[in-house]
Amino acid sequence: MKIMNMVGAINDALDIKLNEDKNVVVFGEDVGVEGGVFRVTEGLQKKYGVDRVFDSPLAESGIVGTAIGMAIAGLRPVVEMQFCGFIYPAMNQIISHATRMRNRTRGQLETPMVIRLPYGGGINALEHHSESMEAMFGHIPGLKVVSPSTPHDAKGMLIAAIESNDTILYMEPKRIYRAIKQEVKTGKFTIELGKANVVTPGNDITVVTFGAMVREVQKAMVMAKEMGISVELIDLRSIYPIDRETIRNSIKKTGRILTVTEGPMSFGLGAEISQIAIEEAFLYLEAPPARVSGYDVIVPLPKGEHHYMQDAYKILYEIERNVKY
Amino acid sequence: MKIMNMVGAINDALDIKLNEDKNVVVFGEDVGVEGGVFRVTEGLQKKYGVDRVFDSPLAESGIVGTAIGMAIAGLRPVVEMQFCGFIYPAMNQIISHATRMRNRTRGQLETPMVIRLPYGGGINALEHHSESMEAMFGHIPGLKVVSPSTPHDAKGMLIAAIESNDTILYMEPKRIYRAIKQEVKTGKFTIELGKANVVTPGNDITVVTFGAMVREVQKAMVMAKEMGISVELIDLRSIYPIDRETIRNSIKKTGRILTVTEGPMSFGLGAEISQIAIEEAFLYLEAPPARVSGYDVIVPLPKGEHHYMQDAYKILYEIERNVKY
Amino acid sequence: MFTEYNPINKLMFQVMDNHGKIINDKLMPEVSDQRVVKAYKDMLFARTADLQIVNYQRQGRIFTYPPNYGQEAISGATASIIEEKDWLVPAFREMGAMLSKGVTLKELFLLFMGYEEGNAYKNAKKVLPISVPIASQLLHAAGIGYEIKYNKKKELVYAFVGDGGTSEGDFHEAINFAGVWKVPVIFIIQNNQYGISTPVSMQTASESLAIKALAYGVKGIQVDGNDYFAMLKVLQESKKACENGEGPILIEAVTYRKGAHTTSDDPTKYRTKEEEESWHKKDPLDRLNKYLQDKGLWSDKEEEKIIEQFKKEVDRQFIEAENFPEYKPEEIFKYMYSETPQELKDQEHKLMEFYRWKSEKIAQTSKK
Amino acid sequence: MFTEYNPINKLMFQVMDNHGKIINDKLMPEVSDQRVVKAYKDMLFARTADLQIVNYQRQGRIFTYPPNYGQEAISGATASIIEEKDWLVPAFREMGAMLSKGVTLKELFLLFMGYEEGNAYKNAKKVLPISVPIASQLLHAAGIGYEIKYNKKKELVYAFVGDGGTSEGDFHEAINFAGVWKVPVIFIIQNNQYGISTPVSMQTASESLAIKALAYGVKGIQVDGNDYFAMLKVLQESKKACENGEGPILIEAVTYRKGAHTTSDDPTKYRTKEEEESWHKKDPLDRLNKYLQDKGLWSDKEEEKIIEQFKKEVDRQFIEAENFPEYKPEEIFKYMYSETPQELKDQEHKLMEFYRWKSEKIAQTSKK
Ligand SMILES: Cc1ncc(C[n+]2csc(CCOP(=O)(O)OP(=O)(O)O)c2C)c(N)n1
Ligand SMILES: Cc1ncc(C[n+]2csc(CCOP(=O)(O)OP(=O)(O)O)c2C)c(N)n1
Ligand SMILES: [Mg+2]
Ligand SMILES: [Mg+2]
Repeated sequence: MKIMNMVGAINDALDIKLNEDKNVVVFGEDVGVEGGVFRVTEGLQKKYGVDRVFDSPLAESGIVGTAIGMAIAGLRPVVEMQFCGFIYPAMNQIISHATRMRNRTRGQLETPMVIRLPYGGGINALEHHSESMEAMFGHIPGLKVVSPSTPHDAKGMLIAAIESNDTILYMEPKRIYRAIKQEVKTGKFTIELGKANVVTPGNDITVVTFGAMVREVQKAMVMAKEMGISVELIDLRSIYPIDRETIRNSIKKTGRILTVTEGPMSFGLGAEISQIAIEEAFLYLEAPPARVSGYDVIVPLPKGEHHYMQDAYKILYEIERNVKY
Repeated sequence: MKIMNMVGAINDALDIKLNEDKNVVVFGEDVGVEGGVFRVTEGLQKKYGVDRVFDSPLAESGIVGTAIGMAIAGLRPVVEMQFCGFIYPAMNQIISHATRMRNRTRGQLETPMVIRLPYGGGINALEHHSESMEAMFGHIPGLKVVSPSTPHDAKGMLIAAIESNDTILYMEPKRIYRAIKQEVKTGKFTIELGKANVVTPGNDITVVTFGAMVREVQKAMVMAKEMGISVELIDLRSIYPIDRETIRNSIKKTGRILTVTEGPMSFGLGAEISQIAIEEAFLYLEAPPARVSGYDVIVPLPKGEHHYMQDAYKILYEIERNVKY
Repeated sequence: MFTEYNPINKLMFQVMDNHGKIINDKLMPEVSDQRVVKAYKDMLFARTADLQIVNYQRQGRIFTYPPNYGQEAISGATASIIEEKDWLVPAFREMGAMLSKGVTLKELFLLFMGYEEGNAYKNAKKVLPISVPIASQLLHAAGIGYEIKYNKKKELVYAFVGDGGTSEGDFHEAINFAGVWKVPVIFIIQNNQYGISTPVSMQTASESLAIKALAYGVKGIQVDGNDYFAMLKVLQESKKACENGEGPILIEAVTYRKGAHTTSDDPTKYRTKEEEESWHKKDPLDRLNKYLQDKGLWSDKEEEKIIEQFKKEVDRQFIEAENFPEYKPEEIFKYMYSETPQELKDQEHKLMEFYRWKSEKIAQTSKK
Repeated sequence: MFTEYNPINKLMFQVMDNHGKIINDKLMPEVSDQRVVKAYKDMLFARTADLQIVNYQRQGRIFTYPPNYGQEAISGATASIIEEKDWLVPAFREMGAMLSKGVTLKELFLLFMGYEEGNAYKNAKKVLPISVPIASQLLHAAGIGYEIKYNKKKELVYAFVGDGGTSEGDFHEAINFAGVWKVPVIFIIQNNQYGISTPVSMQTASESLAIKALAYGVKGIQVDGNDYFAMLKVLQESKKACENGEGPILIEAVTYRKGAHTTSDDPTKYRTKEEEESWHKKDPLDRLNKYLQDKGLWSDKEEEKIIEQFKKEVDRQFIEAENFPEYKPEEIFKYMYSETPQELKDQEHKLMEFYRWKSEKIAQTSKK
């Protein structure tokens, strides 16, 4: 056990896999000498050399596209997109190739690779640095989309992602990169991708969320408790595929469900979870499945971001409305 | 009035706007000399000259990106993405600029432009030529996403789109480009974007869809009628924003709702419509809002496509299940 | 060669004239007569197949197909040099090169008939499937090149793109990455003068496509792509350069698409008869045929005979493809992930339930 | 000039040496002494502002900020030539050029303090906002160029990108489109040697960035970007060429980012002291200062005095920005569409309801 924050835990996971498997390579913009703009890859180039941990030219399609080639040839690339807002030049490579090569060739070729994507708001950043577009990625067939909410999960999930033979989008809640410290097991362990985590059991309402919003929901839960509301908190961990079973079981118990996300509302994760709720447990529902999310707007610059974000109060507001329904 | 198919109606709309407004320019891959691979822009270059209707280099980011510049400078570009599967190189320009310029500059700059996107399956095409990713686009703040289902709508909606000061993704159901002929008003008329169309009133269940699926639902409705089920068919026309009012009113009448789409299921349009249904009319619902859609897989090549597609039977199956619920 | 033919000198590398005469013996590639005859036959096979497929398409037995007709020397020369250890990263007009790597015609037929199995090359290793999104495959080639260098292997990558493809951002990023990494990738632009209906003059204002090499600090050369010997010589030199760590290389192979873009295209809309005729004179098969006949290595009689054989072989493989088993519903789910997640199992289950319901429904209806 | 300095000749255009001495009088741009003094003052203003902003940032009064420090001559020369009718398409290190178009320092402050109003230039026309997604703005410049040509206007576009930005696909597509369309756009690469921590040698293997012009058949030139006169001369010639329909032009301005990438960056991680010092000798302000002092057009005393004034002015505008009105909730919805759709009105309404509930809630809680 060692006390770590999320940056340290991700670094540790990379370190373990780089050490264990010569096929693992880590590259992207400024991940080498600099150790990444968030220092997530710090020290790895020194330890494993410039062939294995290196800076790429500034071109996201290039990064993902060459990673696909490497993966086809047998490597296990772990690439970084510097910020959530800069992944779009790589969309064609992700949608048209990384997620299709196996299906296209009936299993002859595979693209085992991880795309690390620091995402989300709350860090007083410039435009394009605060987005949370998990729903867009969840809609891409062939992609797995995961996101940890604690240092422990970050480590176990990243190791599992690197060992997976699929293409994994690993979304890192940069807002809590250093905010949470926790004891994390030393050495290698994995957390199964695709399974949600019931963080706190409860009886009155199920709240589904992931990543940085877990902490916000927990703050809201403190206030809800004072009001006598018992919340069951589910950390999805995996945005695609979604763990229906855990959601079903929870609703059957609570009869109510609320999804909390940072991204734009329409066509977001909230709608998908609500749909799953009605598909799996319609007759158990005592109130309409609800969503707290961003609005259908551009994430505002820092001075306006609080209007957009989902803080403890906004979550509590919806919990209260739903429970009173 | 003139009998037209959808290709003719779109061509007519472009013709009218090119004729009326010198700021309108039409460009994209092979839209000039060739008149587009679907012949949608046929004859327009001859009529309006190579400055106004022209072939671009083969580069989708380039097409959308330069259109943004033109629009900022005062033109009204109408660009074509040759097939739905080839829009992804342009995602960065769409998400990062076309949909943001007004908000970014607090209204100082605008990007009035139309991106024409032939979409959807059922045409025995190669990979990447059959996709229907409306949900992905609907999730992009600042974008308007529309799709016609008849020649008449195609014309009126395209003229409205070209006259709008927003960036509009105009999704063309290429499968029915030539399948439906209809009397269409000659001369200029517009159809308000953002409003759904109740194609057929009914009492037992509301079916929401758009584009090429309208016709499939109509086929299912014939069979449903024989079974004594009265379907209210809503053609969304606008995928973003969604016309909540029409949906609300319909559910209040029928108590049941089913969404039919071609795209992948998870994070699709179906979930969003279901969420709207429960937000707007939870207490009126007699069955869980349901969805018929593609699966979370790559659209299969022609020989397997029927397994993926939503034909009249698949729609009827869900109608029956929902009504019997 | 790369110094003399540096694209800034605006020279096109040529070995054989339009009549099959060798212009300069010193430029001839090292290649046995036997190998040349084989290459000619392979090119002839590709052409025979091509023309026949266009017929199948007219008969409605195959969907859209992009013919190679007129561009066979580029694939032919690649086939003459590529080895088992090497990678082939095709665009979609490299039939000859693909066949040489062990892809079968039947597989190509399957693809264009609408089966993904057409991309599952059973006897071919190190061939990527045909790439539909233009130019995107070049980045995969650069990545494979990285793996080769990383593992100090003695492999090469042959990667293809069209003239139209040079306009895409991925073209730029691929050659740039490959240039920075100095990986053994030979990028071959098949400049067939058009991207569908768009002439190369509307793709770029650059003097040539080869000159784009300078933007990436890599060796570049323009070559007559309808001249089998020139093409082979350039590939031989490129291979040597890559083996010396001087890769990547960018080759512009000048050629002409004699047929339509695909079977759904009509080139008379955008090309003149004169232009087409002027290129007929440079036909890669005619030129090599004349060369071989002059040397007594080939005859019209042999040609006639072999074309008949080829036609039968093409037909045989086509019919085999036509008899491919039915496409089962489970196949659309099966290859999405390394292990199918519950979500997809549920969706598959639902589809199967629907099919059961549907056959009952149809049975009921027909009873009435 | 473009023939002599064709990038294949590997020459960098220079007019003034590191000591402010003119190397060759014939190369001097046409510019009055008065204009040069103004340019110097503007560059000094930009530098003063830059250094001061870094301080504000340390005090926590502004968020991440990318300084221009060391690159002022490029913007300075652009400011000297750009006219009201012309367009400016910045990347994000062109403060001087932006101010010259009428953007205010206050607006730039607002942006980096976190208000979109910082992009709503009230007194500046034909300036695009700072572009965050690297290289994407170049396509807008090409599109604006198309509009200018289409409407036969006498305007020009000055578009900027960094050395790192040349690796993006959009760089390629932008210059290629502009080349095919032959539009009046001057693309200026600020080659400040790094993209964050990545040196230009890891961005591309090309001999220079200017040579990339050849890939698009456009005029290209490499210029000492720390030499105000060289930069101005190149821009003057580029302008003439564009006016003659010979655009677009690609300029590589060689310079150095003396400061950090942004206020959250630490360049000592990836740069040596020696390297930094070698570039200090080429500082664009020092060089122009020496030139002006030699000519008796400037003095240390004037400099001291004016810096004091500048500091006050910077402070004044900064404090004005700090007093900008509170960011209201409705502002996040208001500019999304030309007319706000019902969906967004509903969302705004919900936000307002939440705020009402929240203040009640807090009031209740504090009562307890
Ligand atoms: C990204 C992308 N955009 C558009 C298309 C549609 N398309 C298919 S082939 C083609 C032209 C390709 O031209 P070129 O690269 O010269 O290859 P050629 O067909 O001449 O062999 C186009 C535009 C595509 N397949 N991919
Ligand atoms: C598409 C994109 N990818 C990554 C980033 C993050 N980023 C911001 S500045 C920068 C480096 C830019 O380098 P260069 O173009 O040389 O400009 P400079 O900062 O040196 O002025 C990077 C990678 C971004 N803003 N946009
Ligand atoms: Mg071509
Ligand atoms: Mg730089």
